[in-house]
Amino acid sequence: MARPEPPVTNGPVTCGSGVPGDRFDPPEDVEVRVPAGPRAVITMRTVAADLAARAEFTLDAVADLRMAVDEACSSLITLARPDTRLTCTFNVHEEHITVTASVLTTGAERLDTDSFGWRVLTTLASDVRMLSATPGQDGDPFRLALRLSVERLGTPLS
Amino acid sequence: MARPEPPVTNGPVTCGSGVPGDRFDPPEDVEVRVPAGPRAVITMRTVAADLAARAEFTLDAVADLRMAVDEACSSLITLARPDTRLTCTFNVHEEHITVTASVLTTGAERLDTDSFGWRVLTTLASDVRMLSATPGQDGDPFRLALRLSVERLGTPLS
Amino acid sequence: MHPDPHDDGVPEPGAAEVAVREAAPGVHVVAVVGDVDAQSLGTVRLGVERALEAGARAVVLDLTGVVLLASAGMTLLLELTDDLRLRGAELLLAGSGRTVRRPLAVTGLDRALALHDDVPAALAAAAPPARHESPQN
Amino acid sequence: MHPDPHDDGVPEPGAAEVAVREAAPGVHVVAVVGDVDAQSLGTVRLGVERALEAGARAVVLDLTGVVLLASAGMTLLLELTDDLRLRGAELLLAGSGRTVRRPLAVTGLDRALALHDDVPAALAAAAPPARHESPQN
Ligand SMILES: Nc1ncnc2c1ncn2[C@@H]1O[C@H](COP(=O)(O)OP(=O)(O)O)[C@@H](O)[C@H]1O
Ligand SMILES: Nc1ncnc2c1ncn2[C@@H]1O[C@H](COP(=O)(O)OP(=O)(O)O)[C@@H](O)[C@H]1O
Repeated sequence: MARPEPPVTNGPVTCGSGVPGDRFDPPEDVEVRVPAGPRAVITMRTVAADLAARAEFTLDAVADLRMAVDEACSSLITLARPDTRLTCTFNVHEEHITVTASVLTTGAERLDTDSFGWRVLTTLASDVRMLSATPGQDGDPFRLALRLSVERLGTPLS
Repeated sequence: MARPEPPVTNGPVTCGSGVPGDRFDPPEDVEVRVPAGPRAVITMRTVAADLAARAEFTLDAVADLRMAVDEACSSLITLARPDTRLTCTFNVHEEHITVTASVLTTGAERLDTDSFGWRVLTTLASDVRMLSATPGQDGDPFRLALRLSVERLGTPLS
Repeated sequence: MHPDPHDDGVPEPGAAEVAVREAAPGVHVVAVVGDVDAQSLGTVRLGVERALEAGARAVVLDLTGVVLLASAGMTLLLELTDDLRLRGAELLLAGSGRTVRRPLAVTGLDRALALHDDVPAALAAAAPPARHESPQN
Repeated sequence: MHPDPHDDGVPEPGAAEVAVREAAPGVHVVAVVGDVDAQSLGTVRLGVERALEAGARAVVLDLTGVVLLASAGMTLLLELTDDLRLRGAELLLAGSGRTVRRPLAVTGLDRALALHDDVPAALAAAAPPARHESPQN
């Protein structure tokens, strides 16, 4: 067997590379699409929190990520075209999780960066970026995305 | 205000259309894509269980759905082409949740329907179907899908 | 009730459930279970309004059952605090869970709002001899 | 240890953690936390093997911490039961949670396996005077 064998003793012996939470060290990426309505927000923040918990981020980080995803997705869905989807990709890295949330919009919309919601978002997450794509030559509609990261230890309190 | 107002009393008064779990009656559909590896299975069954719990399926149904999704996805990823994704769509209906899981395969693969795993899957879920698509004229590769449903009350014990 | 300017027209049923009870003469507890976010603002407001209509001069908002406190929810807490003060009443918040403490700490709002550990502590702080907010943290 | 024919080569670290302890002379408890599925078969087998190497004639497999029991895991439980019987030992299962009871009930395997409510009950059933499985349900 290739697996190194733990020593045999009469005391407790543990086997296995870890509890379910810590076995997924390498980056993981998950893409989720849901109709761009309020329910979408709950699905997205649940997936985010689950990934963070499984990657053994701190409880503060899990809470911060849930809130950041909630804020980002809640803002985006207000600008989504009817009958389109909210898309989130979650990239789990060693020291942070990056989330990219996007919707199709009816025009060159942007989010209000003077709002309290935006301030909460940028406090909870590091490296928040708004990305927008204008229609391409193939007739793709406008797309507005938010990208944000939350660190493994969560947001330091100021 | 359009909302009907509950009567005022000195006793407990409740407002709101319900706890967080029961506010999503209409069908919901969620699509998730993850690299087709063992971790994918955990993400998929977590999403499934969360949707079922939020739709107030019974605890048995939530457990059955988690297991059925685990069985279906575990089987499919063994046939997936390297560096491709497992895709699941979850459709939440009033009385059941339907899951369609699929992977790209290297050929016209099928799952072994004589296995114990298949028997467990077909016991847990109703209406299990294997669907396969052969390469189209546009060079799409083979795709193998499993569709299954779990009822709101879970699988009756025989 | 006056129309709620914070209902932003999102066509979604309430994300929170609210229960109102009288804990002492003039003191009502409004317990919120679920998410305090843009969708549930109206529900939470309605609960507080019920308490005021029933004669509360102190309202304890029990946030123990809150799953997520979003920015819109935090804004609501500030607004309700101001609203009630203007109307000669008092809003006290109760809840020690991470889902409530964390957003208030991260945004610094814990310095502006009186958050008590639990309902008894909030009720004690609302009692006539000590009718002002006790800044515990 | 003999090579495990049930390791299907999926390149994934173990999905379960297993701890082995001696509860009484010749009686070991193997506690499994996590998923008992295709990925963790080797880990669980290894834990049971440790107990046998250490002289166990009765092994209580504590499934209290099992998150998911997949078909491959149920097959493992059957195989271990047979294995140990052939080797003159005994396997007892302990666990009352839905994550273990439900799959065994749905597949009918609860009629083939002795599942005790908890470790003390399994230990009692393994004690020399009553060294056979007590079919409780
Ligand atoms: N620095 C702050 N501290 C506390 N509350 C704030 C702060 N800034 C804004 N708010 C609250 O947020 C509410 C809305 O602010 P605004 O910037 O318009 O955000 P939004 O557009 O997300 O509602 C205000 O009514 C105020 O009560
Ligand atoms: N009816 C059954 N009851 C209990 N266990 C069974 C049953 N059928 C099969 N098994 C168990 O499942 C194991 C594998 O069976 P198999 O049909 O090859 O499934 P798989 O290919 O999923 O491993 C067998 O070793 C047996 O122990």
